[in-house]
Amino acid sequence: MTMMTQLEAIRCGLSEEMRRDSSVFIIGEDVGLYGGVFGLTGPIWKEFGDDRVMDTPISELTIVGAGVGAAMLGLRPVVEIMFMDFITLAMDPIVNQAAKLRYMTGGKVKVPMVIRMLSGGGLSVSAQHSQSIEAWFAHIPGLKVVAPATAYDGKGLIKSAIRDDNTVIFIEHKLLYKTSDEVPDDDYTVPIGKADIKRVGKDISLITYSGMLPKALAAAHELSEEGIELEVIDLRTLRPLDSATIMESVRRTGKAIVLHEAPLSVGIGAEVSALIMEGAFDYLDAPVVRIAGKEVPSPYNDTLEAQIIPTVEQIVTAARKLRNGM
Amino acid sequence: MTMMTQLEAIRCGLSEEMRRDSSVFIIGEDVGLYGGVFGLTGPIWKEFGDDRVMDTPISELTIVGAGVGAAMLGLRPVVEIMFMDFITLAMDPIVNQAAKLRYMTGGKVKVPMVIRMLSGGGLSVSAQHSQSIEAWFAHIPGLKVVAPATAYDGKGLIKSAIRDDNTVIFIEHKLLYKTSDEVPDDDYTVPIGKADIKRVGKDISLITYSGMLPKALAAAHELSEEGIELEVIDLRTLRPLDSATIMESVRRTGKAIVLHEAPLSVGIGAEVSALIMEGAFDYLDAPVVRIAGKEVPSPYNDTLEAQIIPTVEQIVTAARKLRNGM
Amino acid sequence: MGKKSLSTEELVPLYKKMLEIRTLELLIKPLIREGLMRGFSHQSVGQEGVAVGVCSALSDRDYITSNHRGHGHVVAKGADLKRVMAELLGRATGCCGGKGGSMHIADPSLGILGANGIVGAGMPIAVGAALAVKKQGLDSVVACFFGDGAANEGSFHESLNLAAVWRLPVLFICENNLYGMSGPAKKMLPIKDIAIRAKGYGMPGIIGDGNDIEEVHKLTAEAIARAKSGRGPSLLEFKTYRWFGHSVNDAEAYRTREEVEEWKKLCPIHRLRDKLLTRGITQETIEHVESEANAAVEEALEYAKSSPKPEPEAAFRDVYA
Amino acid sequence: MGKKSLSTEELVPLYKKMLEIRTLELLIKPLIREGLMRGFSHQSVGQEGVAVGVCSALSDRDYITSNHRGHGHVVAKGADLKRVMAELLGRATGCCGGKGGSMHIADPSLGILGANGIVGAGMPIAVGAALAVKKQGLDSVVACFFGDGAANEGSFHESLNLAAVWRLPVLFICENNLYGMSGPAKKMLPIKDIAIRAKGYGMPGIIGDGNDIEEVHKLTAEAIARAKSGRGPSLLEFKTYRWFGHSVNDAEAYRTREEVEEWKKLCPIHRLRDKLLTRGITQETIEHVESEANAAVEEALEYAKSSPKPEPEAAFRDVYA
Ligand SMILES: Cc1ncc(C[n+]2csc(CCOP(=O)(O)OP(=O)(O)O)c2C)c(N)n1
Ligand SMILES: Cc1ncc(C[n+]2csc(CCOP(=O)(O)OP(=O)(O)O)c2C)c(N)n1
Ligand SMILES: [Mg+2]
Ligand SMILES: [Mg+2]
Repeated sequence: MTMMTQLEAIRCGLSEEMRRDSSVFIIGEDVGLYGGVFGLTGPIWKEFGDDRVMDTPISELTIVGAGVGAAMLGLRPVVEIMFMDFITLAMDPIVNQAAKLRYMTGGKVKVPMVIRMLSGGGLSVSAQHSQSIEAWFAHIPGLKVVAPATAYDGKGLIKSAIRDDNTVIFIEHKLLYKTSDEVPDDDYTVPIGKADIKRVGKDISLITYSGMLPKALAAAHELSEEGIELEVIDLRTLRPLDSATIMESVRRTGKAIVLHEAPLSVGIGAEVSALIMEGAFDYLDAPVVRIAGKEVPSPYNDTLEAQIIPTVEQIVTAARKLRNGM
Repeated sequence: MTMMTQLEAIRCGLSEEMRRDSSVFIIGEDVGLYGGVFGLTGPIWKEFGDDRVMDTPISELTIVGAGVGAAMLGLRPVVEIMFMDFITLAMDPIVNQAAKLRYMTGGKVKVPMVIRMLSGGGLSVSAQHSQSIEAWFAHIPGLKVVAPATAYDGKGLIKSAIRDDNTVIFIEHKLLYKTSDEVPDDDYTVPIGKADIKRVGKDISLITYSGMLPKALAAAHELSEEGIELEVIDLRTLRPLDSATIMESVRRTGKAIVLHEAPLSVGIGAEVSALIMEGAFDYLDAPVVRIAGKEVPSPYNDTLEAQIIPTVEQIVTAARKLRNGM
Repeated sequence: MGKKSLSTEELVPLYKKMLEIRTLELLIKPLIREGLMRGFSHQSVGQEGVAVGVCSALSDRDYITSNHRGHGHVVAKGADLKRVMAELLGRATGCCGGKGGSMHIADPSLGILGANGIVGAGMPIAVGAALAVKKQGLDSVVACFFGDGAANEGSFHESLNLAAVWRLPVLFICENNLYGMSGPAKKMLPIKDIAIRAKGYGMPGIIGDGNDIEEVHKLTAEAIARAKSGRGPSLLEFKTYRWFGHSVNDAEAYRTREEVEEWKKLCPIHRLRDKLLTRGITQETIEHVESEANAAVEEALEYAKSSPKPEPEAAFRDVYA
Repeated sequence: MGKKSLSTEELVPLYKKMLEIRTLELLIKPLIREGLMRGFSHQSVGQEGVAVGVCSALSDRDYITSNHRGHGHVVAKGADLKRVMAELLGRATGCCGGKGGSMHIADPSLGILGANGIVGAGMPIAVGAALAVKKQGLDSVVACFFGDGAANEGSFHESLNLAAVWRLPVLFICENNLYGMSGPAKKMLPIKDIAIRAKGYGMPGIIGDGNDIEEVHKLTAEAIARAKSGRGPSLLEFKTYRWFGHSVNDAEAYRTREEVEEWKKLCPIHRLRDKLLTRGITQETIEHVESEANAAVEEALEYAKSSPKPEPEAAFRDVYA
């Protein structure tokens, strides 16, 4: 086991897979010599060079589309799209091509591609560099979507994503890059489609993922001191959702909070709430509570930005209310 | 009142607005002389000519982006994107520009643009011409999203959309174009943000929109003969959702079905179900039921396609079960 | 490859291929009318010279990406007529099991990476395939078919640029049939020849008569030689014409009957037929080939009609690998 | 407009404008270090000649769209230094009320349609603005600033094509500073000059020395005259260089110190200063202008620092009109 940051862990997973399988390569803007906006791919480029870590022109549509073509011919591209907001330029190759080619060809092809992108706010980088639009991808049959919240899961999931024969959207969060935890030294994977209970608790199930996990755990810690035990479920995979883990927990606790940074309406939280409605209605003591980002673009000013991202306090308050049956 | 098809009604609304306001113009591929894929804009072009009904090169990104620029300078572009599937190429100008410009500039600009697009299956036009991805837009603060299901609503909503000072995504459904109903001869609008009870009923609230409305009404008719009275709510607007109308109905009936053609996961149905959970939990006799498109791309073969789109039978069965408390 | 012109004997099977495509395309409208085919379908009648000319220069190891008007491309690249026809009829025996239909015919085992319903979408895929070819050191090229209308999509620009900077073995084959759906190239582009755009990517921009299969073959073979020797992509613009409407419902208000008739005189099939006769191929051989082509399509149609429809559960398969 | 070269007297305020931009840009790093500024910010030091040269040829009725490296563009177009600075500091008095920040400065009342965080996104917007200009019969042009990196986005291609076919009054101003974020233009483009691409859109492609403000002004004025007389858009490529890293955190491994030093010798500000002195502007005048520019930025900074932060509720305003 080694203590490392999530950024290091994802890098480590990428490097190991590239060593293991020569068909894996990284393609994206400024991923090579520059090393990626947050330096993630730099050391990988140093090890593997220009052929395996390919700097591209600024052409998101064609970078992803080229990933599709390369994957159809048997390679395993890992496409980096820098900020998730830029994926708006490359939805066609993802949604109309990668997600559908297997189906449209009656199973004749597969598109084993990973698309990495950075989501989330908290760095005052304004409305076009702070979005969390994972809900779009989670809505599309043919895609898988993962969003690890820890270093351990980051490494384990990037490996699974690369080894998966389908297109996997791999969502990283700016603020998680610097968080650290223990990562095994030898090869391991985290299965796609499996949620993880990050803290066991008997009172309330708190279902979250990605950038909100640290806040969920902080809230759980605080609440524990008042005798309220949150069970913190980290979804890790957003498509397919691990409904079994959610249901087992909620049936036990009878209360649930769903938490994410993306705006409320038609977000992942809606799906989780609806699933609980369908799978654990009779066990619920109270309606599932959704806590989510506010329905506004991300503002630049940090005080303003703090208004729109869920806080530990909000979680604590919501949990207290739930517990008190209000 | 005149009986007309939805296609005629939308055309009529567009023409009237163009007569009323010279800043309104249509821009898109093959909208002029060709008249649009289903002939909707042809007669408008005949009346207004090339200057007001503008044929563009095949450049979705820039057609929508140009709409943003024109709207910022005070015009009211109505952009046509033909099949909704193609909007994957123009998500940036919608989501990063149109939806955010007002906010990013602290209220300095507005982007009064309408983007029309055709959704839905049922014509065997396969995976890249049959999608219903309204959920994406309904997730984005700064946008409004409407999806009329009748001729009356089509005309009334296109007028409201054009007069709205925000960017409005206007979703039409291939199979609704030929359906007819009575449309007033004089100027009227249907407000954005207001759902409509298309059939009053006391037993179960069925919440739906767009292409599924006719099936909902057919099911309601069938069920009525067995003594089950469905209340059919047509959302009409998907962002902002008319939560008040939904809640009032569900609190009355205690039972709800949400129905749409788009795939289940993270669809509009999830949001509606979650809203009901939050706003009418104590009134619910049973969990809200979601009926939605299957989690697969649209297949070409019509027998296969029929497998994936919700049927009247499915609705009837679900309603019976709900009523019988199963 | 390498060899740039075809012998008269080699032209005969190409004549047959063009006939097969035309015969198949001529069935589309009746099949739709009879309700045997559904959905959108775009016929390539008049453009057979490009499809067959280009593919005649390709080897089995080479790849193509196609567009919405793809029947000709895939048949020219070797797709089995029976399985293509079965796909058009949505049958289980179709090359996509009835799930793709006209706009999505693919057979990667034959190098056919797929028709595409999204204008321009095949171009980035072709670039990626060429990247894979280069990375794996394969002796292959990728020919990417698209129309004049598609030349205005952002994907065109990004793809040509990326292919050029990485010197990938791609041939960008623009079938300039003068119109998009209805938009005339002369109104939708500010230049006369799309090939001019090649300058912006530092690659050769070559213009050819798309209705002259020998010219198409020769220019394609040259571009292939260039690509295979590592000198990178080319943009080939073949002037051609679609005889029919954009799809089955098209009033064709955007063009005159005279224009259509003028182009019909330039029929790539008749032109090859005349050449073959001039060069000593006998009338009998020609007629034999014609009846063979007819029979092949006829047989394919019979095969398709008698093929089973997919079982309903097939709708739920092949979403994930 | 119309007049294509500037008198020496007219150059003096441009000298001042360039100095204001540079002085403002030099504050960015310290402000970030002090925690007064946040987020991403891209400085345009070294490129002032393009921003000020282009905008000096524009009138109040004209529009610009800008990109992520937009401080220079907006100040050159007349944005109030105080309100720009306040925006950088996220204050309520900022031109976007503190909600936009460095990448989103806009002031439509001054014709500034906005900086943009999405590379290439300003181009379609510029085309649409020009369409509105044409439709409304305004006597305006739209100048659209973008970089060499943006010239590889699909939006570039589609926008130039659309502007060309509709002969819209747009100037596509490419600031070729040799690099994207790190990607060297010579590796990311297969051609030496981006202006070559203009051929593909049948529009003039003009190359100018971006560090020579007189040349920038003159070429821009010519393109404006062309646009206003209905002859359509132009692509202007100005060669220039950014002295600093792409953004504040940039190891600049992709270029040499020597290269940077060479370009610093071509400083657009020093070059204009030398010219002014040669042409008889006194040292005193120059120094006076310099101190005025300094004072203006100083004052703007004071204004910004003493301005109130937005009240928290402002986060929930301005989503919808
Ligand atoms: C992205 C996208 N935009 C629009 C369409 C609708 N459409 C289908 S074919 C076509 C015209 C294509 O013209 P061209 O590329 O010249 O090919 P041709 O039809 O002439 O063979 C259009 C506009 C589409 N399928 N995809
Ligand atoms: C669509 C998109 N892709 C990538 C980025 C990240 N990015 C910001 S600036 C930049 C480089 C732009 O280069 P260029 O256009 O030459 O402008 P310069 O920075 O040199 O002024 C990149 C890649 C972005 N903001 N938007
Ligand atoms: Mg064409
Ligand atoms: Mg640059």
